[in-house]
Amino acid sequence: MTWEVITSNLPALLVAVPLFAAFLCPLVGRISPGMRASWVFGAMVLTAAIAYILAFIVYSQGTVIYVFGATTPDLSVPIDSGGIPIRIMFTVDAMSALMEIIAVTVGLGVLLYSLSSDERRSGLENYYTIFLLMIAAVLGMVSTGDLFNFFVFLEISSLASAGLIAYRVEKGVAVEAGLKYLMVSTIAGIFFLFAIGILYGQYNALNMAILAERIQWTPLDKIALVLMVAALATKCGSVPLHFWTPDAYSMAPAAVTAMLVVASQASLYGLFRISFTLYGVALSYVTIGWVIIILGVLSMVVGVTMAIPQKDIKRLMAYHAVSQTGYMLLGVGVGLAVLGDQALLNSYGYTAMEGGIFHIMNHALYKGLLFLTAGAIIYRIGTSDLNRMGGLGHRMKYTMVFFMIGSLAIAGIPPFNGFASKFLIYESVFLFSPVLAIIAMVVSILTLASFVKVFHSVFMGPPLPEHDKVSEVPFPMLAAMGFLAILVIISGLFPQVFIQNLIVPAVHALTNQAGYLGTVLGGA
Amino acid sequence: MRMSKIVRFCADMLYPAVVIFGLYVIMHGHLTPGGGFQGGAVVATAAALVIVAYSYEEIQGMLSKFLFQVQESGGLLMFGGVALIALGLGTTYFFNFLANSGLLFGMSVPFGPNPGDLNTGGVLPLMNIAVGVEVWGGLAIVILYMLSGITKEGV
Amino acid sequence: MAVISPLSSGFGLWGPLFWVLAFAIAFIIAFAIWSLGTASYKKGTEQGRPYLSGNPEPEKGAVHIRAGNLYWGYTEGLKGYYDRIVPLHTGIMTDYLLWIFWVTGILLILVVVI
Amino acid sequence: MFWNLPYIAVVLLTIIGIATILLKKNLIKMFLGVSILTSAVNLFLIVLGYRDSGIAPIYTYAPSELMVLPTPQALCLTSIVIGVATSALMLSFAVVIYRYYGTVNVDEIRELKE
Repeated sequence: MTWEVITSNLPALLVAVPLFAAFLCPLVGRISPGMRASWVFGAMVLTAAIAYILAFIVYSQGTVIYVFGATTPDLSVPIDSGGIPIRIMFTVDAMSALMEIIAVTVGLGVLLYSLSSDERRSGLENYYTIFLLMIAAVLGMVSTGDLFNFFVFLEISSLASAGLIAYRVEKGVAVEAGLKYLMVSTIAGIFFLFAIGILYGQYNALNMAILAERIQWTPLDKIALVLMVAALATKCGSVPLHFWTPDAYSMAPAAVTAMLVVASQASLYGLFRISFTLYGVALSYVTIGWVIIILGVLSMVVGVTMAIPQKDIKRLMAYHAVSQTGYMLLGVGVGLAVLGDQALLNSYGYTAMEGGIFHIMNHALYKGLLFLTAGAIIYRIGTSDLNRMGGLGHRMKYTMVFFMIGSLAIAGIPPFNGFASKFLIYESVFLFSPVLAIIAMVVSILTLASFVKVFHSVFMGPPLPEHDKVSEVPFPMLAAMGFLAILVIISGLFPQVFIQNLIVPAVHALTNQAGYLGTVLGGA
Repeated sequence: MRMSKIVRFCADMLYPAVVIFGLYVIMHGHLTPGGGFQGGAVVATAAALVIVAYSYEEIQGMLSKFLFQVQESGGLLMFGGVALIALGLGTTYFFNFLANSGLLFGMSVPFGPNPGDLNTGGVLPLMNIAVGVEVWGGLAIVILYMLSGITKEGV
Repeated sequence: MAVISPLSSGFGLWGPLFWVLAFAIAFIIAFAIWSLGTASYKKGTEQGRPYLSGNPEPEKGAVHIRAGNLYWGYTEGLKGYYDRIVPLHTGIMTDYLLWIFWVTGILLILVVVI
Repeated sequence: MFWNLPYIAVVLLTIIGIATILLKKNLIKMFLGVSILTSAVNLFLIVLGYRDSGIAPIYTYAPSELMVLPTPQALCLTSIVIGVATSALMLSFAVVIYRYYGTVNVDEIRELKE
């Protein structure tokens, strides 16, 4: 009996389990550090299991609706409510399921890594409480079907991430980064709340499906869309608004940075959800498509050109995160720009979106791996300044191998997964407009150039005298990096499996607005 | 930083009054525009009152951070636990299984203007109590941590 | 056999397994040619040290090219571009927020007016 | 509502909030600007739910009379709760930054530049 109860209430448990683990963490942590580590990792494994089962159900049976507080989970439109879903709902369709898989997989690797890399630090009860809270917020943000609920989860993830960025004070610089991140996120949140107010004032509804059904392209809706696009573009770090990304990523602990990448991809998912499902064909998709493409191209070019002269290893990787976000924006922007006419969409629109969304998955994996390797180097040497590193390859062999896998994947070198998604983006964007594809390729070359620089200055060269006592990092950190590296290699060698089973349903779930409305409003 | 005797005496007198008023606001959340968060904030001001009146060392004895942390976690667990019980009964998360069921807080609301019966509202009063306890602990901890920031420089 | 089937992008095909296969074959051939060479290298002897026309080898720290001056030519070449982009990242929080309002304004003009 | 005065109040509060955030150099004053902006959004949400001569949406007072919409008030309460958490975190950051940087002037807090 309990198995049906669990499977029928999976979306609620998906957010409830990490929240419960987060609340109990301070109490459990007082018993013993070992107890806390097993408690936190156990909660993460349980959340991962729930997310994988939920994703499997979504991919096999279609969108899952979960209404909080109703008698049965899928009673989205109560009988006496006159056709309006009044309760808060989780609508987990193929795209949300994909983002959940990404968030949970990276979360598993990152938590395993952070359990051993932050062992000697102080104040760990609250650290893991906020960490689990952030994971719960990201999972909630990705699976919710209610606009205001998305705003609440967006704020929780901003607050939790700001707390985590500033966790190790380090002469106040980390707190400065946390403050900048929090200030930018609060302003973005206020913009988003204004947009919710405008939409609620017009259509007297907060559920995404009802709003999508009622939305016409009135001037007020345009203002609401602009506010939402600006807010979410800030949160996902596209160029003109990316200034917080290098500060926040370079000052946060390595494990938190890898999770921050997933959090900003969740707001990227929010941007796509709003432009595809909430507005869909109602918005003038050409202008908004081109806006997202311009944001993407700017992110690619400025991100990589700013990365090359960098002297700090995590700051360099942060700029690469910005430029890789540009690829995703470009891919899905092209898909949005041709959303209207079915012919173009079939010829290259779907492929561009597949490339963009597959790139979200690949980027989360190899960028997480790269940040963990950077964390491993800093864990051993203490400084993140590239000028004071050299010849680490002699002693940190595994970290070097993982770093090579990560940097080859990010630069898009054939056998790895970076190439598979960039290949799709190049081919389809070339059909859309050749200049963009050429820019994308040049940026890939510059990415490779900057990672060769990092590889040379960190690992190659003679073993320096000041680093002679450096040894390999403890096993759990290597296990976490190995876990992500294996996933990077697998998704690189068998891209067709991932595309066919995970990405194509996600793309069709995103573009098929009528399907989304049907499942939610069709209701029980 | 220790206030004069008069202030400390008034603080002692006011402390129970503020706490009772805060609990009143928490308990009547489903009847009046009060509720968990507002009531919890009112009660946390009682903690602030004591902190202002007494010196840092004395407060360490009176208000212990660990107790507030337990209170905070307990409140949150109660909130989630009550929602989880609905799962056990086969309905969805956060289902109001106590409403109109005659059990605790289960009376049905009489129609027409009336002062409102405390024993109605089903799960809502339980949720309000949980949130009130949690906010009380949470805000008290925030004040204590901010206070510890000041005394380090011996202001 | 969806596992091995190549990734089609409507325009071209990408089969990573075939690529790895070709790479392995090329690697084996190259390794075969390489192993035919004479192994006259003896570790730790005079052969191991770099020949700097007789000058003594500088100590380890100085030899390693640090990250700062890698790609010096590239950044020098794009001096015009870098002098404009780098000072944009001022690091002052007010400028970060100013950018948000700038972009919102531009988007408003782009979407609402046009 | 007499020629929608509250919406004018919302616009004014927003302008004041944004001006305070962007023009002020002191961190604490910026946080004040943020809370002014949050209160502007809250006012905007509340005013959306207003219905002419409606009473407060408390059921036991008069279930039959015209009531103001309760949903925006719930949204506004959640926004206030988030505002409390955000300002508590921001003020704690300001305390720590003052201890390490010796200043709360936003122009001097720029360790993390280009």
